[in-house]
Amino acid sequence: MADLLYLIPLLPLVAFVINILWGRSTIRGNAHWIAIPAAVGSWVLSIITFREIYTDHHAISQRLFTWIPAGDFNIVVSLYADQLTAVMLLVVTSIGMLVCIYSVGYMHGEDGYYRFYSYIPLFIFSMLMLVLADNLLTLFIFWEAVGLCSYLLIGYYFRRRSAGNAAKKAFIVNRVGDLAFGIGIMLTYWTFDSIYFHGEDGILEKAYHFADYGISEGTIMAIGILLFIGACGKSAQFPLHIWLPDAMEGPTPVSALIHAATMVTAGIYMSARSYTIFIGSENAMLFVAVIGSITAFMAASIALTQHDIKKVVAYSTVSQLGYMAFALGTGAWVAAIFHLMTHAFFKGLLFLGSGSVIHGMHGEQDMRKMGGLRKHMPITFWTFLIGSAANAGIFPLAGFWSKDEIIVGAWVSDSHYGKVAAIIGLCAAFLTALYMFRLVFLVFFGEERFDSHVHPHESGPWMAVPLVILAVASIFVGFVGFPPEDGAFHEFLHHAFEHVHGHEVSMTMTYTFGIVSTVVALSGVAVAYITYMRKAINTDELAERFSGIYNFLYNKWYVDEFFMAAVVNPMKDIANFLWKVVDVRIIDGTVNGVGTSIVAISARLRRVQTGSVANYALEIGVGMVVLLGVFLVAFGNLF
Amino acid sequence: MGDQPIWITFIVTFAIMTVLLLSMAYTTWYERKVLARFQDRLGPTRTGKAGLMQPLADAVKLMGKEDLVPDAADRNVFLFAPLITFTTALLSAAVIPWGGTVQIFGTDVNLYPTDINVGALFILATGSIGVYGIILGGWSSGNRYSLLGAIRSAAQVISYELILGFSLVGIFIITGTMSLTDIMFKQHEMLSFGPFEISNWFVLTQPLGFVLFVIAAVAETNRAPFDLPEAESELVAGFMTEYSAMRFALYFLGEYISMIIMSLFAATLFLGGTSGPGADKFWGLGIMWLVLKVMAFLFFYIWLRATLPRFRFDQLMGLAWKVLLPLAILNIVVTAFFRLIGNGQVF
Amino acid sequence: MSWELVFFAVFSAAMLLCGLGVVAFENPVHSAVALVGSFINVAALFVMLGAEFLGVLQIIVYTGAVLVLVLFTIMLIDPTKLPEFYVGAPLQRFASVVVGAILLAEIGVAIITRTALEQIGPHTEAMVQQMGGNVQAIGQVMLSEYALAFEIASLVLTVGVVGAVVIGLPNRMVEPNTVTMSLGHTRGSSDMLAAGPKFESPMNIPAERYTAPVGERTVVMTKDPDAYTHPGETSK
Amino acid sequence: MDLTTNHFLFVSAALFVIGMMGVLTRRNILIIFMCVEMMVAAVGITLVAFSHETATINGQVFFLFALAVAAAESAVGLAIVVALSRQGRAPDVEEMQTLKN
Repeated sequence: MADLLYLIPLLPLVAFVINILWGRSTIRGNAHWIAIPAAVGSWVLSIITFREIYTDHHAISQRLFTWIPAGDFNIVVSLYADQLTAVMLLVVTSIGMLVCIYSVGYMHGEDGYYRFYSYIPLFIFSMLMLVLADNLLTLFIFWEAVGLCSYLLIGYYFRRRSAGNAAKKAFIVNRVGDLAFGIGIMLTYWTFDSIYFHGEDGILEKAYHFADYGISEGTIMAIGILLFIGACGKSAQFPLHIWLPDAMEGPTPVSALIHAATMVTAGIYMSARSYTIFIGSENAMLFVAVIGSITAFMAASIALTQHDIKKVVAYSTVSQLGYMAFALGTGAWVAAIFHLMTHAFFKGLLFLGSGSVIHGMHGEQDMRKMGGLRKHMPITFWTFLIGSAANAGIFPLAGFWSKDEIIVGAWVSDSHYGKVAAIIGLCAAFLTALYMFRLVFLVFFGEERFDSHVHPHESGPWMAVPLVILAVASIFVGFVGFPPEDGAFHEFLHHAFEHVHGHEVSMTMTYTFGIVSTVVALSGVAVAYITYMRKAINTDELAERFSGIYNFLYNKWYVDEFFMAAVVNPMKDIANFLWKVVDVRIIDGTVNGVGTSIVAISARLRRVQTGSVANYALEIGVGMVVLLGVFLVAFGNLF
Repeated sequence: MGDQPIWITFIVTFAIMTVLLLSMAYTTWYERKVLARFQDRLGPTRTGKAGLMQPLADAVKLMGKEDLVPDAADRNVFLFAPLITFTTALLSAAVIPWGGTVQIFGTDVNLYPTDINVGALFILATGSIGVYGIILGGWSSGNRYSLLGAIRSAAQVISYELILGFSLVGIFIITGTMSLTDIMFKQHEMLSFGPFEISNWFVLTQPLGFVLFVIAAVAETNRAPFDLPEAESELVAGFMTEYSAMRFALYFLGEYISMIIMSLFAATLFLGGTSGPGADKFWGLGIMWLVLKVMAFLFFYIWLRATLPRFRFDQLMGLAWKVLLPLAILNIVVTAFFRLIGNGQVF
Repeated sequence: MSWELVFFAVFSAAMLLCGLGVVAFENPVHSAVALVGSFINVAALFVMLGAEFLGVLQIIVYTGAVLVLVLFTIMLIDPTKLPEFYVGAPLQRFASVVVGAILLAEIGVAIITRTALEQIGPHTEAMVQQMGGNVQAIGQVMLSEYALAFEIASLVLTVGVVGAVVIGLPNRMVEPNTVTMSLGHTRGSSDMLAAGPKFESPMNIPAERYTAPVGERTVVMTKDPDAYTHPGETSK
Repeated sequence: MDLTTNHFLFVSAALFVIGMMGVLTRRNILIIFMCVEMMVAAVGITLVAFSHETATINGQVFFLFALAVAAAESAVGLAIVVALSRQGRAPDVEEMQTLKN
């Protein structure tokens, strides 16, 4: 298998090339017949790879070619698959494959169908290369490549102005994180003299024994924070999360694949990949944990007030990413990856489910105009319900196991902040259950609020089958982490985090937290039931009474406005200054001045041109005489 | 081949000159006789036995005539032009070998005036200077017919000189030298095909080159059917119209020397020069073979004149640029290709 | 005094005299003849310098081809249209002479004060003989070291020939594609029709000016002689 | 007195200057043209002389290329003169002043 590792990313790349070259002219509506086999092939190969790593307990690597040879600095593009990568490979290819299949139904008849089915394989290729990268630079390249795919797919409906703006916003906000990430990579190379993760001279080993190499803890902290700011951009952590809700302008399958399951977890993956750097610095860990917990809570609170079905799911994604980040920050590495995996399945399911709802509602996204859809689309309803329960962390679905583990991990961590984080996590868990079931009740129960001409219908098999598969996965995928802290998943991933010394967690504590979080989640569901099914509490009245808080939440904590005022407008002012003063006055003035003076000079010089060939010849002769004279004098022949 | 005292070179040169001038005189006789036979006449018979003294009589007549210079003529150029044709034609003989180094009365004698590295090109060069005699003569006469003849000559000579040069390139490729002596002795080698042995004459390996060379040589010497510069019937003898007496004779002789030189040249390059049965044993036999080949060539010249009508001017140029030149280039390419095969550089 | 020096003196004197002749003769044909003489002597100098291939080539290319073409061209030109001898401005003539004299002096100084190159290249006379002679030596250097330059030179020649053909094409001359007929004139006369040009045209045409394409050309027929010529239409 | 390279160089310089005088003072384009050819030949003598002195063949090869370029140039130049004469214009440099101002 080690020799065929390259096939995993190559298959989607081939599909991309074929579709982008011939999609528009020849393939057109059949583009999925190119993309789906490639995705399935990658998936099969990923499973084989996973099996091999699972049985042999050692990493696979394959050297492809030397990209940049520069003296003793060589960038070798090689693929590296260890346990962590294997998990990511499975997640990426499974969701990618299911999304490819789902989109046949969802995207049917759209303009630029081939475009969709070229960008999706391109994204899968880039994401696979990202997780297979064995050094920071290749990782960075494909980090940018997935960003590009994200940009292309958010702007898929580029004729819509808001889609174009959202694409640009995603790209630009990501640049902020990427800048920090780039600086982090440079600092890494400067500090460790290497950009490779593994091996004796790899950064993981060196960072773990940083004191032996004479590296100060401050440097490690700087690298850690810089890398995590990069992760913030990609994984939508506060305050760089603002692009993700807007990214919902793209087609829903794209949201499921890129903006829920895979690309946004790249930051979490990258941080986990370079975990020894964070282990080396408590402050960096603290930074990660604080950001993560703020994100988790903030996004959950915003999700409460949103009306757009996709926006709610999007904020839910941000919130769950926050969980993963504070799991990283409190040292619960395996739990973070575990949650990453379970989240990929149930959030993919939720997005695809909401896509199915939107599809059935002919593009309607506002929850206030839905209701009672349970009867019209039963498959969607049941799968969506499973997804929501998993997201809310209700026993024994996937979300319960991983979320519970994160909270326990935070509680028992060495960090002082751990317990605070655990409590914030519990609060967020309550909110999660609340907004998830608010969504379910508003959409699937109650009276039918949609317009009379809308006739909701169940989606076809292309869309239903992936939903069912994902629902089944959302139920069962959590059991790989059973029993908590000691399951097969932990056993497996333990090899990837060999420098982590976990805490012994007593069974009592595990059960206590299991019960507590279940209670919290169920109470969230109960509140939602009372509010939205029984109508015991009038939400509008509530919003009016606490209008300050409501507006604060409804306007997404005013983060966008803050950025507008603090960053965008000053930038515009500076640009205006550069344009109107520097460019127009100084630069144009200089250029025009040069032009004018040349015109003036040449008006006089023009008289030299007599037009007589004889004169020109004489001038050449004079020039020759002068030159020869100069040479004679200069070389000392004459005088 | 080797160095020899300068006086031997002088003697050899003198001998060759004498032979050339005499043979030139008798070529006129030869032509008149052969042409007469073609036309079912007898030719000169009165002067001496079978008219053998006719050339001398002609010479006396021409020398005795008045040397006319037209008023409209550019006098200096007019007087000077015939000399160019005559001398350059003679100059070509300097590089043509009549044999190798032989022993005569116990001394080594080179049977060639000189053996320079670029002998073949030298003949082309002298030929290209020779054309000035015609151009200047025609121009300086101050006569329209003459001028037309001169212009025609200029165009014709430029075109056919190219083909003359190109037709030889195949031989240069095969032999790797331009020295006429070397080329000639290359042809003395024998090729064996099983029981048969034949001389390695380049007419066998370069048949196309030979044909091109012959056509171009006829045109170079302004002989029928390429005698447009002097075309009697249309231009009243073209560039020679205003010439009389000895200057006319110089043109006339120059033309015949050119013919002989071209024949010698062709014999040396394509027909093995002095090669022939017994030539390796005795040098006299070699010279005899060479003379025979030249005679055959001269006969061919006269034969052409007797049988072919004159070309029209556009036909002449079209033949040169559209037929002969591509063929010559083809010949070069094919020869080079076979040379590469021979060197084992292709297969 | 060696024989070489004598030959050199003869050749170079002849060469320079002929060169002066080129400049001084009034008749271009005489100049051309002088140039032929000059070039033959240049070739002789080449041979003296051991470059017999270049010597022969100089004669074949310059005297045999280029100057024949020049003579050909001179003969094509109307002798009555030959320009005057000198360029117009006296200042130009004076300056030319001064510049020439200074240049000669400068080159002379440069030659006298120069130091000979000590390095000796690989192509000594013995070496050239071993390679088979001057032609072979040039061939080897030209087709190995200067192969690219050789190809470029052939390209330059091709471009030159194509350019010459294009410039010399008779089509470059103004050849009107439009033929104008006036129906207001009697044929072969510049007088107008006696009785009212406009009404008694031999042909009935629909307008004052009637344009009809005939093959590649355009025929314009006019009733009124005043419309006979129209600026800008003859040379379309 | 032996024959040295300098002799050839002097002769070449003289021929060059003679050619240059012709270019600068004559009015007939054809004459100017011939004078240019003469200057090229003069340069050729210099090249071959140095080639002889330093026992390198490169000078001769250079002149060969110069010859090729001069041949191409003569073809174009003569074509221009022919075109001029077709238009009934004299081959006079003073008349060709399109470049003026």
